[in-house]
Order: sequence, then C-alpha cells, then structure tokens
Amino acid sequence: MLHLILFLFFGAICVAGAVNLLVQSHPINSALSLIVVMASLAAEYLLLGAEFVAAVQVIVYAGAIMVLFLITIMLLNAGKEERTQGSRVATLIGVPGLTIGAVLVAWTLVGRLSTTRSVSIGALWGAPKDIARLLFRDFLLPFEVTSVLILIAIMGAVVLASRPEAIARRQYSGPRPQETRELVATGKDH
Amino acid sequence: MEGLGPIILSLVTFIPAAGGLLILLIPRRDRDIKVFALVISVLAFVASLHLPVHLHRDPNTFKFEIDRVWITTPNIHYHMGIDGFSVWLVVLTTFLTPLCVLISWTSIHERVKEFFILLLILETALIGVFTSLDLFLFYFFWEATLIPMALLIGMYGHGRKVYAAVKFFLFTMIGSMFMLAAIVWLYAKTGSFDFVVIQNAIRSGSVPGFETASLWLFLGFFVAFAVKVPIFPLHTWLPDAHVEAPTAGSVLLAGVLLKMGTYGLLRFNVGLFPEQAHRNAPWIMVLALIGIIYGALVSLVQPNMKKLIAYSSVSHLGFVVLGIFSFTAAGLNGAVFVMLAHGVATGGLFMLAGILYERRHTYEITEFGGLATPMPKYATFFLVTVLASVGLPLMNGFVGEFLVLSGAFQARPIYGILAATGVIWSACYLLWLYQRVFFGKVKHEVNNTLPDLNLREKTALAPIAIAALVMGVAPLVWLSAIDPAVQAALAPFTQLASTMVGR
Amino acid sequence: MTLALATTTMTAFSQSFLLPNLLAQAQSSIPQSADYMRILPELVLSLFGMLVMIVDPLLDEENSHQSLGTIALIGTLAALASTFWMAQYPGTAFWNMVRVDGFSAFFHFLVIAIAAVVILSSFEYLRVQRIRAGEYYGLILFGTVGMCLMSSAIELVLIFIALEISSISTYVLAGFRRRDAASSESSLKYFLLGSFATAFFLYGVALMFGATGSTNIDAISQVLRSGNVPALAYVATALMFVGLGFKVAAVPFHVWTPDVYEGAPAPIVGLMSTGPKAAAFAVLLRVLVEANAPGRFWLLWVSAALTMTLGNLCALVQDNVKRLLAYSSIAHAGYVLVAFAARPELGTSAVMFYTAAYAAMNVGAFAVVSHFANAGEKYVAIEDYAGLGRRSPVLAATLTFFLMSFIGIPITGGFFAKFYILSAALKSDLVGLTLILVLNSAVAAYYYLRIIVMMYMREPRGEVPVTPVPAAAALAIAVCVAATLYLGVLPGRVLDYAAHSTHDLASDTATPSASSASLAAER
Amino acid sequence: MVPLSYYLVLSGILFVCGVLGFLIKRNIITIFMSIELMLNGVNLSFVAFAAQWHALSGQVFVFFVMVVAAAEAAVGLAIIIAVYRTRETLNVDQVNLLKL
Amino acid sequence: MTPNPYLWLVPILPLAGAAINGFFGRRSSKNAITAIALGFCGLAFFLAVVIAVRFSPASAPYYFNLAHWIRSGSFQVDFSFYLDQLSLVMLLVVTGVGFLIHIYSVGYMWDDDGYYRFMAYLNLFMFFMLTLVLAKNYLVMFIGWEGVGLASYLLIGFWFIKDSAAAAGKKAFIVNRIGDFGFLIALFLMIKHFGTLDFTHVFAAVQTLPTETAGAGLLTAIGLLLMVGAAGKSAQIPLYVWLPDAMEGPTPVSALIHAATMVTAGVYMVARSSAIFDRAPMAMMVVAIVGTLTALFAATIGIAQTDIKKVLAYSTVSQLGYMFMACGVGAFSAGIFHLMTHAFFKGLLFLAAGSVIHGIGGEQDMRKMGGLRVYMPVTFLTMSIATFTIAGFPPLAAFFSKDEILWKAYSSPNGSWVYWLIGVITAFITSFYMFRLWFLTFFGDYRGAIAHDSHDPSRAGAPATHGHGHSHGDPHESPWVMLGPLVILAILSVVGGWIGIGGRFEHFLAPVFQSGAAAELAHETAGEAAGKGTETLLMLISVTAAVLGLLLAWTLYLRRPQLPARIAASLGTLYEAVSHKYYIDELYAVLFVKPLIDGSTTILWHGVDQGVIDAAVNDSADAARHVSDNVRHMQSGNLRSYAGWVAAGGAVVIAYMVWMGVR
Repeated sequence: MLHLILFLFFGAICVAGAVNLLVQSHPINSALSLIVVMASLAAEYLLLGAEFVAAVQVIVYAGAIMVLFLITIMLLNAGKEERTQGSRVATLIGVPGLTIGAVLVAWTLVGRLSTTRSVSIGALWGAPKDIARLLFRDFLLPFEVTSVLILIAIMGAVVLASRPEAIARRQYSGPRPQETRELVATGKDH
Repeated sequence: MEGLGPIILSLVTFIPAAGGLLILLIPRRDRDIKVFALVISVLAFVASLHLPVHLHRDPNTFKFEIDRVWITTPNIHYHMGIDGFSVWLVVLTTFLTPLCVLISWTSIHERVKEFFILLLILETALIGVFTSLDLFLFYFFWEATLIPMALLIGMYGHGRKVYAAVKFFLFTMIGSMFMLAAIVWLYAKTGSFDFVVIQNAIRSGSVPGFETASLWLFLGFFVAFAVKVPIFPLHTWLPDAHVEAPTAGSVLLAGVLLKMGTYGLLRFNVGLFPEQAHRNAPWIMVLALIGIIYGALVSLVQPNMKKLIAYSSVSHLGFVVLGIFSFTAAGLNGAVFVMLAHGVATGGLFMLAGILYERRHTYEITEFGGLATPMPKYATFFLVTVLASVGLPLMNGFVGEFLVLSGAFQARPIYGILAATGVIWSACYLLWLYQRVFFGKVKHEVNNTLPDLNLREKTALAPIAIAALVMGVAPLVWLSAIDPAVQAALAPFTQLASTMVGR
Repeated sequence: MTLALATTTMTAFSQSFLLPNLLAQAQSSIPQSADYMRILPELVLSLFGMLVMIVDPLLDEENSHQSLGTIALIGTLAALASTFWMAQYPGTAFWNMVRVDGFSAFFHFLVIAIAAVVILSSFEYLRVQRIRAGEYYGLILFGTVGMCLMSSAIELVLIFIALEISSISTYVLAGFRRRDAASSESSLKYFLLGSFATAFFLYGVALMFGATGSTNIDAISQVLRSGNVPALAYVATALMFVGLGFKVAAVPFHVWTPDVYEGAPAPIVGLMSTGPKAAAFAVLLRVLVEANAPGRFWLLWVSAALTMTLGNLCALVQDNVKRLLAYSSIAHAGYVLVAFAARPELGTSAVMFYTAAYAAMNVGAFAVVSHFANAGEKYVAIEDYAGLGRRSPVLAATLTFFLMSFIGIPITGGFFAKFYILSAALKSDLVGLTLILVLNSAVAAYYYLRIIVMMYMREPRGEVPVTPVPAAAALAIAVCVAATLYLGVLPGRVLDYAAHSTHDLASDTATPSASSASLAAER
Repeated sequence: MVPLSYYLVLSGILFVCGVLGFLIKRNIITIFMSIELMLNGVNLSFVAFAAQWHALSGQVFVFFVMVVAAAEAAVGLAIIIAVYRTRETLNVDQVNLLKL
Repeated sequence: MTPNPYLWLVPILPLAGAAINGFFGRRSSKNAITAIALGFCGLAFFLAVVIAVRFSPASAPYYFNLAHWIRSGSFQVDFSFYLDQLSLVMLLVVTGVGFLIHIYSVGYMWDDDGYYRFMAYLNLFMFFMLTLVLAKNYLVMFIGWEGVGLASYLLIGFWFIKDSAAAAGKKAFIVNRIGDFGFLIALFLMIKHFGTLDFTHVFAAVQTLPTETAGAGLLTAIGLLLMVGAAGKSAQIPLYVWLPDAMEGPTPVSALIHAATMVTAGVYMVARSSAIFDRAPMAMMVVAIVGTLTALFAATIGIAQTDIKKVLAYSTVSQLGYMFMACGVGAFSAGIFHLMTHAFFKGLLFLAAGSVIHGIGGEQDMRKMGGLRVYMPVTFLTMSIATFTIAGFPPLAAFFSKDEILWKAYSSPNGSWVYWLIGVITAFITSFYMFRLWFLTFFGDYRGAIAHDSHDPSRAGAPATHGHGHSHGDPHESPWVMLGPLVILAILSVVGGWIGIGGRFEHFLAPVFQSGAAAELAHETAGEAAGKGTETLLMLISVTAAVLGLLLAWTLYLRRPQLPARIAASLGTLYEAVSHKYYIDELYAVLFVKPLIDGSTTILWHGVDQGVIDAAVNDSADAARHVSDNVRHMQSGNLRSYAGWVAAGGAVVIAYMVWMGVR
C-alpha cells in the first residue's frame, strides 16, 4: 500500500518534471526540471529494489551529465527560445502519430502483457557483488568496449570543440570560398 | 566439317573489340587509327565469311558451338553457337562495319580515337548478341550495345543529340529490364541460363509454374524486343536517334541494332514460348500491320531525309514481325531475309544521306532538288538503293517482302492483303523523295558546285549496290542456310500453324 | 590537451588488456585465448587507433597526413589479415557475447576493407580540405571496431554499444569540415536524429527483454520460435525496426540521409554510406532473421517498395552529385530490403553480396567525387562535371564504370547484386516487389545517365579545374574498380561464401524452413 | 504491491514526453535533453523488466545505457558548440542550410 | 514440252547491251553505243526469228529452266522460260517492233547528251519485256512486269530536268504499283491454294476446278485481281491516268513502251491466264465491261485533245479497251490479233508523230501544225496509212482485227450486242478523231509560227526536241534512219492483218486457248448458218462507221474549220469537261492524294506520333520530374520535421505490429 503511494508520488513528480521540461521556455529551467525527473527516477529504482542503479543514476546522470548540460548552456548563454514556426510536419504529422503510437504501446503494455506480476521493495537480490560479477564476467566485453566508446567521445569532443581558426591561420592560403554558407562559416573568424 | 570448329565464333566476335583495345595504345594520329580500324573490321568480315561457308545444313543443332563454364554460381556458361537465323546477321554486321569506317573517314574530325574504339566495341557487342546462346551472355551483349551506341549518338551526333541519346538509352533500358526479370525467373526455376537447356526444360514441361508464368515471361521478352524493333507504339525513339546520330551510327542502328529486336523475337519469344507466341500472334500481327502502314504514311510526309528513312525502317520491320508471327515457312524465311535486305538497303540509304550531309550539312529535303545534274554517280547509287528498298524484283527487297507477304497471306489472308499495300506506300515515299532530291532544276546555287562521289565513297557504296543485286538474283545462297532453321523453329507449330491456316 | 588524450588512451589501453589478467584468479571467469582470437580484428584496430593517437602529437601538422594515414592503412591491412585468422576460430566468445562464423567474418572483412580504401582515398583529401589527420584516422579506426562488433555481436546490449561506437564516430567525422557550416549542420542533424532513433532501438531492446527475459539473440530466437509469441515481442520488433531502419535509411526513416551526405566530407560519405550501413544490415539480419522476429514480412515488403521508389523519385531532380548519390543509396537500401522480404535462406546471401558490391562501387564513386570536389568541396554540382570525359578521360571512365554498376549493367558487381536479389525475390514468388524493383532500376538509369551525359556530351566549363589524380586516391579508385569488376565477372567465390555462411546463420537458428514457414504464415 | 505495468506505463510516459519534446522544442540543447528523457524512460522499463524476470542483467543494461548517454552527451554538446560557432543560433528551425 | 536452251538468251542479250552501255557508255563514243545497243537488240530479234522458224506446233510448247530462284519450305520458284504460240507472237512483235524503234531512236536521240543512258534504258526495257513474255511462271512474269514499269519510269523521266516529266514518271510507277498490288494478291491466292506459280501446274490445277457460276469464288477472285494488275499496266479504267502523262517521255519511248509493247502486257497476261478466266465468267464479264467502257471513254476524250501525242495516247487507251473487250468475251486470240496489229500501226503513228514533232522543232500542238504533207512527204504517206488502218478501212490490218473483235463481242456466248454497239460507236469516234488529227496536221496551211519562236522555254531541258542545228527554220523531213522504220511499219500495218484471214491466226493460237477456243468453235459450228450473214452485215456497219467518221472530220476541220469552235461553244460545259479529260486527275487528287498527304501530316505525324505517343513519353517524364520535385519537399531541411516523419513512420509500424500481435 505504502509502496503504491510512494510509487504514485515519485511517479507524479517524475511526470511533472517531464512536462515542465516541455513547457519551460528557458533551457536552464528545462535542465533543472530534467534533474528533478532523474532524481525521482532514482527513487523509483529504489522502489524496484535496484539500489546500485539508483546510486549510479544520481551520480552519473544528475551529477555528471546534467552538469555538462548546464555548463554548455552557460557557455553559449542560450536565452529563451523563440517560438518559430519552422516545421508544420512535426506538429501535423509527428505529434498525432506519436500519440497514436503511444496509445497503442500503452494498450499493449497494460492489456496484453503476458504477466502483470507485481513487485515489492527488496524483491531483487541486487547486491553490488552480483552486479560486479555480471559486469566483469558475463558482460566483460561490453564493459571493455565502452572504453573505446568513451575514447571516441573524448576525441570527438576535442576535435569539434576546438576552434577551427587554429588550423586555418596556420595553413590557409588562396582565395576564400565564395559560397554563402562559407561566408556564414568564416564570418566568425575575425 | 566445321573448319576451325568452335574457336572461329569467339574469334569473329572478339576481333573487333580486341582491335578497339589496341587502338587505345595507338598514338593520337587520326590517319593511323582510321586505317587500323578499317583493317580490323575487314579482318573480322573475312573471318566471319568462314561461318556461312562451313555451315552445316542440318536443322536441329547449333553450329560452331562452344560451351565452357564461366561462372559456377550462378550457373553461367560461355555458350556460343549459330544457326541459320543468326549466321547471316553476323555476316551482315561484319559487312556493314568496314563501310561505316569508310563512311566516317572524313566526317569525324575530333575524338577520332574514341569514335573508332566505340564503333569496334559496338560491333563486338552486336555480333555477340547474335552468337550467344547463354541468356546471361545474351543479356550482357544486349546491354553492351547500349552504351557505345548512346555515346556515339550523344558525342558525335548533331542537333538535339543528348535528348536523342537519352531517349534511346531509356527506351531500351526500360524494355530490357523486363526481359531481365523474365530471364531471372527462368534461371530461378530451371537453374540454368543455357538457351538449349531451358528450351528443352520447357518443351518437356519440367518447369514448375510455367503455365501461369509463361504469358508474363513472353511479354517480358516481347517488350524488350518490341522497343528495339521498334513495334508501333514504341517506335518514337527511332526517328530522333537516327536524325541526330552520326552516319555510321545510323547505319549500324538501322542495319543491325533493330535486327536485334526481331532476332530476339524469333529466337526467344518464338523459340521458348511457342504456345504463347501462337496465342498472342493476332494482336502482335495487328501491331506489325499498323507499323507497316503507319510508318509508311508518316515517312511519306517527312521533310527530313533521315527521318523519312527512319520511319521507312519502322514500316519495313513491320514486315519482319508480320512474317515471324505468321508461323509459316515462307513467313519466317521472308522475315529473316527482309532483316538482311533491310540491313543492306537502309544502311546504304543512310550512308548516302550521310554523304550528302557531309557536303551540305543538312538533311532537309527542300534544301536539295536537281542533284542528278551535278552528281550523277551519286544519283545512280541512290536510285539503286531506293529500288532495292522499294522491293523491285531481282533486288534484295523483293524476295523477302514477297515471302513475308505470301506467308502472312497464308496465315491470315486479310493481314496479307493489308500488308501488301505497303508495296504501294514504299514506292510512294521513296520515289517522291528521289524526285524531290534529284529531279527538276537545281534550286539552290550551292548544290551546283557539290562534288560527285570520290573513290572512297564509291568503294563504300559499291558493296551495298552489289549485295542488293546479288541478294535479289540469287537469294537461294541465303535462303538455303535460313530454311533449315525455319523448319526447326516451326516444328512445334506444325499443328498450330495448320489450324491457323484452316481458320 | 594532448596530454589528457594520452592519459585517456593509456587508461583505455589498460582497461582493455590488464583487467582480464587481474581477474585471472577467479577460475572459469578467465577469457580463454580463443576468446581474444575471436575479437582479434577489433583488438588490432583499436591498437592502431591508439597508435595513431599517440603519434599524432609528435608530428607537426604540415606533413602528418601521410605518416598517420600510412599507420592507419597498415592497421586496417593488419586487421584485414587478422580477419582470416579470426575466421579459423568459429564459435562464441566472452560468454555468448560475440559469435564468429562465416557471416560475421564476411562483414568483418567487408567493413575493414571499406575502411582501408576510405583511408587510402583520404590522403590527398585531408591536405586539400585542411583537415586534421590524427583524430580523423583514429575515429575511422575506432568506428570500424564498432562496425565489426555489430556484425559479430549476438547480444543486444553489445550490439547497442557497438552501434553507438560506429554512430558516434561517424557523427563526429561528418562534422570534420570545420569551416563549412553545412558540415557541422549535417553533423548535428545526424547526431540528434541518430540518438533519437537509437532511443527507439533501445526501447525495443527493453521490450524484447521484457517479452523474452533475455537479450541474447539465440535465447530470443528460442522463445520466438516456440509457438506462442508474446504480443510485446511484436511491439519490440517494431521499435527495433525503427531504430535499425534509420541506420539503413529505410523510408520513412531516411530523412537524414541526403542532408548528412551533402554536408559531410566526401570520403566519409563513402564510408558511412557503406560501412555502418553494411553493419546495420548485418544487425538487421541478426535481429530480424536469426532471431526470427515476428510479423516482419509485410513490414519489409512495404518499406522496401517505399524506399526504392522514393529514393529514385527524389534523385531524379537532384543537381548536387553528393545529394544525388545519397538518394541513390536510399534506393539501393530499398533493393536490399527486397531481399530481406524474400525467404531467409535465399535472401541472406543476396543481402551480403549486395552490400559488398554496393560498397565497392559506392566507395569508388565517392573517391572520384571527393577528388574532383576540390578545396572546400566547391565542385559537387552536376554541371561541374561537364566535359569531364574530355578533360580527364580516365577519371570519367572510372566514374562511368561505377555508374554503370549502379544501373546494373552486366560484368559490373551491380548487375549480379541486383540479379541475386531478383532471383531470391522470384524464387520466393515476390512478383509484385520484383516488378517494382525492375521499374525502379529502369527509372534510376535516368539520373545516373545524366552524369554520364554531362561528362561526355556537354562542352567543358572552363573555370572548373582538374588536378591530376594523386597516387593514393588513384590506388583507392583502382581497388574499387577491381573489386566491382571482380564481383561482376567472377561473383562465384563471394557468392559461394555468402551462401555457405547463410547456412551458418540458418543453422545457428532453427531450420530455415521454420522461419520461412512463419513468413508464409504471415502472407 | 504495485503492478509491473504501472512502471511500464510510467516509462512509456517519459519516453513519449521525450519524443514530444524533440518534436516541439526549438532549442537544440533542450531537444537533446528530451533525448536524455527518452533514455531515462527506457532505463525505467529495463529495471522494471529486470524485476519481473528476476534477471540482474536488466540493471546492468541500465549501467551501459548511462555510459552511452554520457558519451553521447560529451559529443553532442561539442557538436552543438560547433554548430553555434558557425551559425550563432541554437534554434533548430534556423539550422536548415541543407534541404531538398 | 521440249526444252529449248536458247530461250533464256533472248532476254539476256539486251540486258548485256544495257549493262555495257550503262557502265561504259558515259566514256565511249556514240557510234560504239549505237553499235552495242542495236547489236544486242538485233541479235535478240535475230534469235527470235530463228526460234520462230524452228518452231513446230507439234513440239510446242518449249521451255527452259535456267536456275532456281526462291525456295522456302515446299514452295519454289525458278528462273524458267516458256514458249508457246502465244509467247511466240509476242516475242516476234516485241523484238521486231523494238528493234525498229531502236533504229529510229538513233536518229531521234542522237543529239541528246543522255544518248547512252537512253540506249541503255531501251535495252533494259527490252530485257524486262522479253522476260515478261517468255516467263514460265507468274513470278518471273512479275519480274518483267515490274521491270518494264521501272524502265518506263526511267524513260518517261528521261528529261528529269522537266518537273512535269519527273512527276509523270513517278505517277506511272506508282499507279502501276497499285495494279501490281492486285497482281501480288492474285499470286498469293495461287500460292495458298495451288502451292505453285508455274503456269502449267496452275492451269492443270485450275482444270480440275469446276466453272464458277455464282461469281464469288477462288477463280473469280484471282481473275479480278489479275485484271486489277492488267488495268494498271494497260491503262484501263480506273488506272489509265498515268498513260497520257507518260507522253512526257521522248517519242520513241511512247511508241515502244506506251503503244506497242508494255501497255499490251496486261492483255497478254489476261490471255495467258485464259484457263483461269474461262472458269470465272464473272471475272470475264468485268474484263469485258471495263474494256468496253475504257474504249468509249478514252475515245471521247481523244476528240478534244490538241496535243498530237495526247490524242494518240488516248487512242491507245481506247484500243487497249478493245483488246480487253475481246478477252472479256473469251476471244483471246482476237485480242492478241488486235494487239499485234495495234503494235504495228500505233507504233507507226507515234513514230510518224515523232518525226513530225522532230521536223517542226519540238512543237506538239496540232493547232500550230497543218499543211505538213508538202514538207514531209514520207512521213505523211506512212501516217496516212496508219490513220486509215486504225480507222479500220479494209483491207488494212486493223480492219481484220477490230472486226474480229466486234464480231466475237456480238456472237460469242459471253458476248452481247451491247459490247458490239459501243464498239462500233467507238470505232466511229476513233476514225473521227484520228482523221481530225490527220487533217489538222497535214492539210490546210502551216499555222506554226517561226520554229524557234515556237520553242516552249520549258523544253529547254529537253535537247533532243530542238537539238538539231538545222531544226530551226522551216519544217523538214526526218533523216532516213528514222524514216526507214516508218516505212517498214507502214508495210506491216498494211499486210499485217492478212494472216488473220479465215481464222488462221486463231487456229494457230488455238492450242494455247484450248478450252476457250474449243467453246467458240463449237458455238460457231452451231450458229454457222446465221453466223456468216450477220458477220458480213456487222462488218459493213463498222466500215460505214469509219467512213462517217472520216466525213465528219473532213467537214469540220477541212471544209468549215470555224465550225468546231462554235460547236465547242454551244456544248459549253460538256466540251470543257471532255477537253479536261473529265477532270479525272483533279478528282483523284482531291479524293486520294490530298487526303493522304494531309491526313498523314496532321493526323498521323503531328497527331499520333508527336501529339500522342511522344507527348505521352515526354509528359510522363515531366510528370515524374514534377512528382519528384514535390516529394523532395518532404526534405524540408528542418530537423523537427524529420523527427516528425520518423515518429509518424514509427507510429505506423507500431500500429501494424500491434495489429499483427493481437490478431
């Protein structure tokens, strides 16, 4: 009973945060509401008895990733977003389609689910030890491979975030490309 | 005894292409290239003469057969061989190519090297179409003719050459795609590309699901060939292609490429699907009929010499289709013979038109008139070719048309009668053309100064005239080779044909 | 910055090699040497990737291109060699994470070969476009690792991670032309939509996990072949199809392709239109065919039809060669999907052959394009190709050859590729699809022809420069021509191999007849 | 006692919210956030299913997903910065040089 | 049937001459050319005579197979030649008259630049004509049939500088082609039903068939179709239109081809096919009617013509009508008889007219002639003989032949008095316009202006007509090389008919027309008593008709020359119509030619070809491009739209899969 209440409570916060993310016009607020969502999700994980995941959720997501987001927002001091009408397709086709899909999925999830067994706190024997066993034995390869992933991410970040002029000044010679987008691109060089 | 046996066929087929590749190595001195190309093409011609000379007469097998495994999966063989249908077409190709080389001697100024390379490669592809007995090989050569021809039109043509080239390419491409589907179906069901194997499989009824599919297969092949022939509603690429193409291109286009279509109808549509062919004969013959009369009438009013000849080809090939689908000995013999005759005569006409274009840079008939006075030799050659094309007895045009018509008449009298009106039409448009171009006083001053044929042109034209005459006087030389193949092809039709005549 | 890089490299290094030894005490939890053999190419690739990263700071920008490129090239070649070695050790490794069989070996070889050729064709390009070589080659190598893993992984999670590796590396590579706004935009679009689609895929994985209780392909296929299929599995398949359909650019998930291809550097387009795509097809085969995903027949049928038709239609009026080729690649994806709709034992080998043939010709075509594009990729409009046939005949001839292969003229790989798909489709009586395919390839001839016409039948436009083809690019193009020709003249060996490995796939799964039966049931 | 389907529905809602955000938000960063939202939704269902099947692997997946998400975040934000450099805007509707 | 190895030489010789002159004539001297042409033609004639001398009815017919020509399946055609009484007659006529005209041409064409061409063409014509005559099967006959058409095309258009000549040549060829079309169909019918084209086999097969009473039948069809061919070649209604125009050709050509030989080929062919016609009475009747009508029709036109050659042309048409009338009533021998005599006197007429034209410098309008008998006596003499002959005065050749025809038309079972009546009327008209011509040309006084003024500039391109240095100035007699043939022909047209007396000619030909002749003979013996009396009566009537014609012409054109104009005025439109040949050419132009050209241009070419087919092709291409242009706007470049597509697509996929799942 209590369990259900807790679930509903955190679920409500979670959804509220998600919706808030959508309605807020300033990225900062969206980011914050996203943090709310993540935090409440962590609680839900606890309810499902996944302590480890809950912990990682808070540390990695709320801690690391969102910080990155905030830093970027600050760096680019992104203002309130203007409500431009760039795409009719998104609203006319995407949203209705999305709703249909969502309804159908939900219907399958609720109605046709093979089992609707319910779960209670601590139902899982999710001790970190077992998880470690999984991670470093059964899932050793994915674990190792993630390192490659991270490496790529770092390289990518380094390449893309560094300023192109650095190269340009050193090697550039000959006439500027004339195309408009080139002008847009190089307009910032000096 | 088949002399050189199996090698000769590959030799004939690939001599030109080899020559073309050699030209790649020759430095860009146009004269050497031309001479070399001429030598190669003549060589190919001489080699090809070996075929009819040593051709077995027995109907049921292919001659000079060579059958080697090329690719194991899919089961593709390098299978070549000829019979009465194809042998003369091969010779026709090798016969026309040297003349093409001669005729483009001076008319091609730039990118000479590429031109002759393309020409020779085209020749190989054409021969290959007639010699290959493996459906894949056939399809390969079939497509291979496409590119050099399109390039010849597009690079060396004039006027709306690009439009013409693209139109030519796409028409044929779309058609051949359906053929590819049909071929793949056959392969999927029989596990072989080999013409003979497939034919036997079909005859023995050991192809699963053939009954239901046969109509579609027939149509698949038919569309591809109908575009090439061209049969009536699919013919509009032809005039454009001809008008814009360089002379040599037109000659090979009219002389040989169109025959690929009729040959295909004969070899595959009739050879593989006799029942379907027989069932669909009526409407196909109607189309052929329309082609004959329609083509003639339209060509009657063409202001452009080449367009006129092009439409006349539509009319003439209508005869071929009519003959093929009459399923009578006379019809088929005639059809094949018309192919050859038309190849020679119309090829000649295009060469003549080209010669005139070289001098005046126009094909408009109104630009000429009274040419018989300044260039009598030219006029004479033109007359001979026209008469051959009109189908005057003792000229090659007559024998074929006569046989086709009598065959069609035996099969379906009314068709024969309607088709026979073509005899009148051809006289109308060709003689009218001749009158407008050569008779009367010289209308435009420039035409007074036109030089008559020079030696090169005469040597290019003489073979045409001679061939036209010889084929008309001694057609047996050709027919005696064709007839066995016809008998073989008609074997499955004997009862069908008889019922048809009965109707 | 380089220091940071070096350290991360070391950590990654240590992670991937020392840790197993640390764990060596716990018995039965030690990866055997065979396990390493089965990921040998991946190991080699990442090794050389790191090598590139290490060497990069030591060289100065000016002439680092050649040396780094050479290292990367050697790496790919070594990996290529090691593929054969790997193929000697069929079986699963790392506790059912990867399986080495003919199938995965085939795609390993293909993907690595693509990477090698792309690297080769990039030598000059990087100098002309003033792109930093170190990260470029590194990313290609690491991305290749991801692609390789995609083809051999049989665990959805690993597949997911591998997918991410290849995707992220290509996201970054797409944005490498830093001075060009188009490049970064394409990178952004690719990235956002890519992760959007990945989320769908992931959701599908989750639901599949929920439906079957496992994420191992074999286990899943066991469940899915056993009588009653949970409804959830259908939804899961749908969602995974969305994700993978995006990767292979199937309509309507293709929308990103043209923009990204137009903006990205030409050689990278050559890579990402073939490498990740081939890998994605491999995954699609694993997920749909090997796992015998339910209810896929009409899904594939329709999306195949849509994909090829739409791709060709849009390509008709394109004036930018890269964009045109992008649409054409969509169309070709459609052709491949036709093979997916065919009976598995027939379709699979057709898919494999097609991806190989398409890789050969497409990489080649883009190599030509990227050479011709010149600094800042100025000359990518079709009009710029006018008279190319006269100004550099060889280049034009090779491009024509590739275009012929696209069209499907015999003795090019493209012909047999199309041929096999057709025969597979006809053997499984997909007459409708066959006709659509035939019509499409006829239409397609038109826009490929446009380029040929431009090159041969139009007069040259003066201002477009034609620089002589540098050795490396020439070599790359030559390799592509050779491959296309080889596949077109002697497709036998490759086909046998594909068919054979199809048997692997089919035998890993239950009898193919079962799955085809399930397909038949769906019609 | 909470029926499992509740968790799944919640995850579904989150996922849908993410997609919706992608569709309607204009700011690139926010769009990226909504992708993260979608991933979170997926994570929840992973954990829920893990609970259903009593399979820990479900939780391990979440771990991997987070790692991937982190990597994506790094690259994604870098890309966004690059785009901002060339275009000086974060509005998606204005990032459409490449079209048709 | 006895083989005769010389037969094939007869046609081949002229061909050799043609070939030699054709190839080398341009560079060789005129004498050489003359020698070659006359030599080979003469040889042919000589050979023909030899063959005739060694001809014995007992061993006839002769044949010779030169070589196989066409074979397909069971059907086969050979180059084979055949000689029986019928073809012997034709052979002699053709070679004889032909040779004479060759000689005449030497004089007539000597000054023409195209002399060698002309001679070559003439020889070529001889070759084809002889092939036609000596053919053993219909296809070889067809060679000659088409070949003479070609020759006449070339010779009519000999002065191709003149547009009218070129057009006339084309017209002749095409109209002939229309006839040949019918001929071909007839051949196809034979092939289909008899499987052969060889005369002997075909006729043998025909013999087995019953006589067709109710018209519609195989033989009737064949007969009618053959008649179409004959009508084309022999200028019968409705295909006669080409012959008058053909007069554009040099006069010897008109004499040889369009009077003596080629135009009679149709008659020969019908006679040759007598076996078929005998069993197709319907077809016979058609032949007779066509012949009769043509005879009358052409004659009426002949009245009002002013061009001397045109008059002769129409008279030729009308005389051919007589021959067909004869064939039509089953009197083939009579037809052939008239054919022979006609060859003599009509050839003579033309040659004489040619000599006149030649003598007064190319003038052909009779109104510009007159009183020429003093200038050119020989021509006058011969011309007079010819005129009286054609008018049918006894005992000249035409008297016998024409009378024979009229009698058969009246008496034979298929005949009737109607044919006879029209025949007599025609005879009257004939003699009228012929004497009109005679009086206008030779009597009165010379109305021609000074010769060189009389030159019609349009003739500038035709050197032969004014090539003579001395042709300017007064009219003059022609050289003997031209007069010689005139004289010979004149003699022939006097004595030529006598061989017909007492039905000798008919009995000579009897073996050829077995069935038909047999029928007639039977009939004659039956109506013997009545026969003789009526025959003489009818003979008298026709002679009177001729005399009346003479008198009328005399009154109108000699005694009261102003009368014709007044009559013409009073007749008004009728006269107009007659003088314009009843506007037939114009009618054809409106009915066939113009609709054909316009229809092909507007409907077929611009309409179907460009308007429908090409338009369809191009439109579909444009449509594709258009669709593509719209479809690609799906690619708006906006990220959210793309996401929208993905989401929507995903929704569809999910929906489908859910449905699959719950199904």
